[in-house]
Amino acid sequence: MKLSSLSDRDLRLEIESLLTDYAYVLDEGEIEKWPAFFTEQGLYKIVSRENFEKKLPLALWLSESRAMCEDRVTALRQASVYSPRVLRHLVTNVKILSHDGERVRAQSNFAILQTLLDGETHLFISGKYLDTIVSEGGKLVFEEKICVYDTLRIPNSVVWPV
Amino acid sequence: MKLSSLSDRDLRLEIESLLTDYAYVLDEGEIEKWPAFFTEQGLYKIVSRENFEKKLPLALWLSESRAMCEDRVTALRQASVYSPRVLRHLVTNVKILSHDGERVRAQSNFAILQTLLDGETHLFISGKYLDTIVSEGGKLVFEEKICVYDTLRIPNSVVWPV
Amino acid sequence: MKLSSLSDRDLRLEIESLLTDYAYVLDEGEIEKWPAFFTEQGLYKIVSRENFEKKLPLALWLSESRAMCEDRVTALRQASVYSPRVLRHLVTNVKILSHDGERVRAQSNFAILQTLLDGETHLFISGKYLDTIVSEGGKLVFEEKICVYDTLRIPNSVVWPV
Amino acid sequence: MTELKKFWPKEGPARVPYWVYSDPEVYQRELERIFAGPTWNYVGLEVEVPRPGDFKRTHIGEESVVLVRGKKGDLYVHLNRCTHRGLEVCRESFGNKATIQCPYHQWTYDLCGNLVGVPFRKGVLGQGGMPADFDTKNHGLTSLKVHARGGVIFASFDKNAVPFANYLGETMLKLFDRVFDGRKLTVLGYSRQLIPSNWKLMFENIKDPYHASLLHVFLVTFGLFRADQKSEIRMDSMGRHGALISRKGEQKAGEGTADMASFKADFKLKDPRLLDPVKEFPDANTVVMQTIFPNLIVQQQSNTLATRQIVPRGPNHFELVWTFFGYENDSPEMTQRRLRQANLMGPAGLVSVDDGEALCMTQDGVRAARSGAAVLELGGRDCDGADHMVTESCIRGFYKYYAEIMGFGEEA
Amino acid sequence: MTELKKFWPKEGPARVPYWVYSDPEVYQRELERIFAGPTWNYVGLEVEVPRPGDFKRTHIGEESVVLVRGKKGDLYVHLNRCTHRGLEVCRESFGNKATIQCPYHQWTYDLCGNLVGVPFRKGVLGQGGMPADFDTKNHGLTSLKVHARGGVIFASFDKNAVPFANYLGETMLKLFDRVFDGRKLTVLGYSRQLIPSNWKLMFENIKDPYHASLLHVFLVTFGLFRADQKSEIRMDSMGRHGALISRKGEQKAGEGTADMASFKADFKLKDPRLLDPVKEFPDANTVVMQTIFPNLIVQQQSNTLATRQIVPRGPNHFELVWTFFGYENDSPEMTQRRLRQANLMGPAGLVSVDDGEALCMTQDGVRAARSGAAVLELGGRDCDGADHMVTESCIRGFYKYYAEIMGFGEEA
Amino acid sequence: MTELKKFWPKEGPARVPYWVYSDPEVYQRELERIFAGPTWNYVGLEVEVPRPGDFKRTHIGEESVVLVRGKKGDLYVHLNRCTHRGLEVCRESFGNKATIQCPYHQWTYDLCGNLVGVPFRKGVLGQGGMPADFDTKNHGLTSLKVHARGGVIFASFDKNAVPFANYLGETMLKLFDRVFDGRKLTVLGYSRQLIPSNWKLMFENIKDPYHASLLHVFLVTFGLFRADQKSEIRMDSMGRHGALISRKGEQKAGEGTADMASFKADFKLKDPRLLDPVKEFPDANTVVMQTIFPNLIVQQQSNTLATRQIVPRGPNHFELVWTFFGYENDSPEMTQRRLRQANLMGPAGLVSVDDGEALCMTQDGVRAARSGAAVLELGGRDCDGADHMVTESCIRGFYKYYAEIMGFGEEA
Ligand code: FES
Ligand code: FES
Ligand code: FES
Ligand SMILES: [Fe+3]
Ligand SMILES: [Fe+3]
Ligand SMILES: [Fe+3]
Repeated sequence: MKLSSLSDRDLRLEIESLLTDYAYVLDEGEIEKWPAFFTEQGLYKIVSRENFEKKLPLALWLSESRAMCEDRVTALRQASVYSPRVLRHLVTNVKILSHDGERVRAQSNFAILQTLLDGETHLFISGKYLDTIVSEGGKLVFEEKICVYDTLRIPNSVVWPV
Repeated sequence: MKLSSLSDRDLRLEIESLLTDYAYVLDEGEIEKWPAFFTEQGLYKIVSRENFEKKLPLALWLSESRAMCEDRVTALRQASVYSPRVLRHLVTNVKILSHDGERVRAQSNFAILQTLLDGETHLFISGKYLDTIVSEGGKLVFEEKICVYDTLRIPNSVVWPV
Repeated sequence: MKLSSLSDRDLRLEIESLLTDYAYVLDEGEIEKWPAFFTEQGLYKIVSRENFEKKLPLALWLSESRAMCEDRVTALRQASVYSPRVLRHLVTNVKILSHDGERVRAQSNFAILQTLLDGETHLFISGKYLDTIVSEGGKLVFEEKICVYDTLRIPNSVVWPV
Repeated sequence: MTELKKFWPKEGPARVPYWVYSDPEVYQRELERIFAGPTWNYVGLEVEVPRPGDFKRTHIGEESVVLVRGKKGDLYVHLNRCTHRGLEVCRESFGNKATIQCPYHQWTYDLCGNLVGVPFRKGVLGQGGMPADFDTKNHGLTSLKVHARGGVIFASFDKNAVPFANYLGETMLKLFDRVFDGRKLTVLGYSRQLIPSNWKLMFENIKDPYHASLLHVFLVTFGLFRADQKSEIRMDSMGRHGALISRKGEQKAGEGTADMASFKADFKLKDPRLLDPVKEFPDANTVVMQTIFPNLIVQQQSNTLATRQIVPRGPNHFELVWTFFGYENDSPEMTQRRLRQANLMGPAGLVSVDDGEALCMTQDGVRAARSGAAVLELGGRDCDGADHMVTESCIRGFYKYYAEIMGFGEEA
Repeated sequence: MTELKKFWPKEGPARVPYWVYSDPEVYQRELERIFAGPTWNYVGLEVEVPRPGDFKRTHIGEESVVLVRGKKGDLYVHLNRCTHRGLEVCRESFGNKATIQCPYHQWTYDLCGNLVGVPFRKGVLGQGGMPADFDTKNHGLTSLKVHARGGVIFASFDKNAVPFANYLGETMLKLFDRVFDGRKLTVLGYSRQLIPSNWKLMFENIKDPYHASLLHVFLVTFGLFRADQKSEIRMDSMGRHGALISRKGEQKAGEGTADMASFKADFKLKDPRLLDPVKEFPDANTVVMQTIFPNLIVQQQSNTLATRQIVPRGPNHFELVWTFFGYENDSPEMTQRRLRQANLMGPAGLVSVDDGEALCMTQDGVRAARSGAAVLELGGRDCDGADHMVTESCIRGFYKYYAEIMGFGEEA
Repeated sequence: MTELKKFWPKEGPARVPYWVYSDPEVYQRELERIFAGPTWNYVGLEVEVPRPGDFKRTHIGEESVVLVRGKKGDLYVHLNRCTHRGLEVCRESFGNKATIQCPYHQWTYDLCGNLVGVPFRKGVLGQGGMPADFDTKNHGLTSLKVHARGGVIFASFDKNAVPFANYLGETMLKLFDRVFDGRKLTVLGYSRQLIPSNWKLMFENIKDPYHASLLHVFLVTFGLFRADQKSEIRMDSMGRHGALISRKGEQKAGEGTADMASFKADFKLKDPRLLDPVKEFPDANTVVMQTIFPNLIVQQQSNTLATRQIVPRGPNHFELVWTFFGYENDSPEMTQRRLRQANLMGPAGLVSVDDGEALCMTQDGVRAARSGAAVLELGGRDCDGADHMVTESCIRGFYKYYAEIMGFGEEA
């Protein structure tokens, strides 16, 4: 797919599909497929709205490369202790912020619902995705994905990627 | 509408419309229109993620035909006692899983918000729709609709279809 | 953009974009841009489902003109006292109800998540948008926007537009 | 009844100890002594239940009750609890019914609350049924004492409650009759909100003219309510009911505005229809906010009229139910004016939003307090009415009565 | 144990004071005297833990417990709490493990609950470790008394609990064995719901034949359970366990249906497969609903079989866990029939939805009550079984026993 | 103050009775005796309020307080409660103000907390106003005792609190000064989470070297903290403060790793930048985790530095506020290193997630317990420091002091 050949509307539809595919692997627990959504040097950050607005650099999680995402996956599978949980992403309000022939900047809203051991479903966190997207090998990937979350008081832990 | 003539993207757009129409009749309380979303032998099931993953056959509700859906509607209107409630479906993340010329398999995420007598709106249940869609008489209908819900501990009762 | 030249599907996509842009200014706190989403004589109302169904005329908020929206903005910026809050709109299930060459009537579902000072994110209110949309100067605007909310017992105050 | 070891500060009503706002045992006593006590509680308007069989579900304290119009047009307020096994019988906000039937076992009550139907009372096929001495007369719905005046309906759990007119007292009655003057009312709509504060803070707020000139930029700026305007504070003899009365002035700086940081001389409305009041009451007053103990506020702010009903929901929350109304003979323009001015009031109101926030901030401020008290000294320490609004006497009056009815002794 | 000053009304079990449904101290005493007392609590089915090492996490009262199949096929129920620092060890609903290991410091227990591993017990590099007198024997998991019958597993916190057969009594045991007759069971699936009412209202509901003929239009209309059908009420000698037994009749009006407003003669199913019961038990009964104190309901409604486990969650909520099952030798058609008939039951069941709502409405009705009591006089005031279903005796029996085990004296 | 009839087990600090984690009355006493008692509570860093008028809103116990930089650079911590009617005055996390003004009636305080403005104090047009004897001096904000050291600010509700240096004691002070050595700090960012456990479990966790070698696969695997490394446990003389000190070893099996099931020899990082520590402190220690009673943890884990502030939210929850920081003269590479290593810590941290889960599981394990106690016997039953980490002495020290300050007698 060539970004330059797409109309704005088609671009939005493609990005919606990308975001759906992205959320799908997280909701389905297929986390091993998650790093492939990034470019090799892709930047992935989960940042609180507070730090984001104050321009403080701290992230809840920072990947500076696809490899760092892969390390996160390995850690989640082999090194972390946590109770079972089920996530459900609602990704809406996708908006193209800007684009040239090379890359698109898009924003979208997310709400993640979480169901823990007790079986109750709660609103876990909400926020916006700020994405920079490029086309690589015919598919769209994130060159940068900043997840800015509203939920300053996080309910316990953010175990899985956002 | 011929499924075989639709591009993937158009298919997604059509299915989004179908899901919107489907949720619309439930949110508006026009439940009499609900059975028409299924083929005559259409299968409709509400299944917990627990049973789904364990491959246990029990459904919260099972319709093996459009007629069974109609029976549910009649029961709701004439035979069931329940307090007034308002539903609000948020259906997002529509993804085509597979399709041939005949039928499409699609998945989407749902969250149902419920407002009871006290006027507070709560997240009621969330989950995913696993749909098999065919075209009948020029419109899309469900040959199979499996609602897999995350919310193992259901807040009281599931009165209306999901 | 000419409404009359758009197919149903394109219309839905355009309205989705409009609703995304609308929610964007509210989520980002760019409330000064909000009145421009209405025609000069545009009608904007936030109405409870209770009043709406009983056909009682009271609105939680009523703008009979773009100017009245602007007055609301001025009041919010200069005259009102309220604690900081962050909103997150989830707008889904966009459905064209009717249209002629001049105007489109569309419905969509909304859920607004709110994060207050304590940093917890709550479902604030949900409901449906009932919009009448026209094209003015090449862009879509609301001739009428009725926000019918389900949440009869509002959690404290509705400070920002819905 | 638990024994409450709570004592009022020795400064009397010039202090309000913070525990009144969040102590759960104090709250339980309020439900018992105030809402279920010898008080008259607002339940609705006659026009909400115009025809026989019409009903409205509402709350007094935390108890669910049903207001019903009887066959002959008479009014009843029943406890919304089946006498069989306690089910909340009525589960709709409004409706019309010939009888009141509980869904669980279909015990049926007539509109007056008498038990008139008990399925299988005589048994089935000669077996079972109620005992011979079961007397339906002993199992009717609990009915409250009811009083209607000027189209407004009140109820009391206490059969010995003093007559409503005496309860209000002459001064308050006159102000009440000013709005509810016999003209038929029209409901324009409802708003309902859950405010995260103790219910008494709502009463304080409406009895508090001090804040209006300072908190509400909108009121101050447009001269709708301001400390330098002609105004009065009135109370009944016990201090429990009160009224703030004021006359609109111009949007200009006056003496006193020096203290009013809220005054924004350059704020002009782009659509002036929002503020287009017309005089409609015989007197010159443009605002009369009346508080009727323990659960009603009657609001006349220019041409926007509303009852605000207070439903406590635990010590830290209350529900506020706004019923906006007009008069049956209002012209369409007048109705539209009322609806427009309603933009100032309610959960999204340009003015009321400030109050909702102030109440929330107050509760947040006092909730964790292990000691301390609010200070009410503006205008002195008395509990008398005044011909100005630079006083907190109306709040002091409220707490003087409150401490009495709650039976709080004074600190040693 | 707090001192509870609660007294039962002098009318005895013909009254249930409303405070039993929402008082937090009463609830605490229930957890102590009932769920952790000399009772047998349902924990699961043998078929849920078929192989050694299989476990299931569940709850008795509010305590988390783990049902485990030992190496030799024996059954254990352990308190799900690490004896080191209290962590809830097992955090999965089902699984298989060779040992039970706590993640925090990896104390390890064998399937019988013995502490078999304590990391660093001997120290590291000669430093630290557990004291010489630390004896792992004193730190095993707390294990409950266990009894299995007919493939159903019960546990008791009380080592002195009477044998299960005595606990049930002859009559109840026979009914229990009717369904759990030794055939191997198959789990068809689970449903879980949180019902916003006190847990005892669930028991009342199942012990209450009165409502079935009135509330459940579906049951009445299709003759599945109706007051004019042949039926029985049975109890154990103490009144704590009970059973409602009934035989399906025709969908036609009978004597008694006059009282049954719920009967809808013209309601026909478009897809009749939903109601296609076949006889499968030796006797002619088509419905047997058995309640086993304090946390189990055994449901046989036509061909839909389920255990319903009650987990209290505070005074105002309980969790209801439905385990639908069949028999291993069921034909595919029979399985499908059970699954179809399950449409009547569970959180979305055509019949059960009514009950969930009735329970919620009852809790809403009684929660704010400061006094009063439910009235249980149908069929008299005794606590005996009956050969009809026009009686509330089974509920009275329950509360007679309840007042005893809770130690409530009688009102003066 | 309610009378608490709670007694500590006779085994002393080798046992922690489960009621300390969930009893609401115990919790109330903690708020009174600990957080509002003679303790020094962390409120922030000097660099968070660098200029006059800068403020930060935070909490001590459940009380909202404001840290303010005065005109002359001095520091204040005020109770965030208007002395008029109790409103929580400051509603932003950070900001800058010339004065502190309450929105409700605009009482105004200077930065030192003095009441300097009371609108309408003299009345309006000669009417109303405050009584002549109203003295603003009596109505300033409640100010706490404040102490800053090394750029870190503490406050105490108790005017008689011992000086901070004495409070910490020599050993702890030295460790504190090691990180806060006078260099100016830079805030890198905040993380905030609500952990569903009692606040004391957080302290236990950080005083517990036992779990680190077992729970944290990541730490163990990469040799960041492991039982077989050189390490120390240090406490102040009363046991309330503590420190775990350790030196990084290699990622290889050692003696002791036999017990460490968590060691994963084959886990290699694909992007090794995550673990690229450089030595930056004079000593050889690579980890120092210090707990300062009652609400602060100072974290130095390789190059990631943070304060963790504990805010209790009822017995079953606490908020944990992480402030990650560096030094002003850090190179960009060092800053990036700190940010990268922050991936191990915080609500999504590779290591901290384990702790959040362990705390949650512990609370779930003990909440329903009606009796029982945690067992703390690793390393003996004393409360002394040690030159290894195979001991729970640091937790025992904490509970020894806790039982004292809470006034719990011993079980008979
Ligand atoms: S509870 Fe109302 S009829 Fe039985
Ligand atoms: S708490 Fe279980 S091993 Fe320590
Ligand atoms: S409450 Fe702060 S000024 Fe009145
Ligand atoms: Fe006000
Ligand atoms: Fe039933
Ligand atoms: Fe740890």
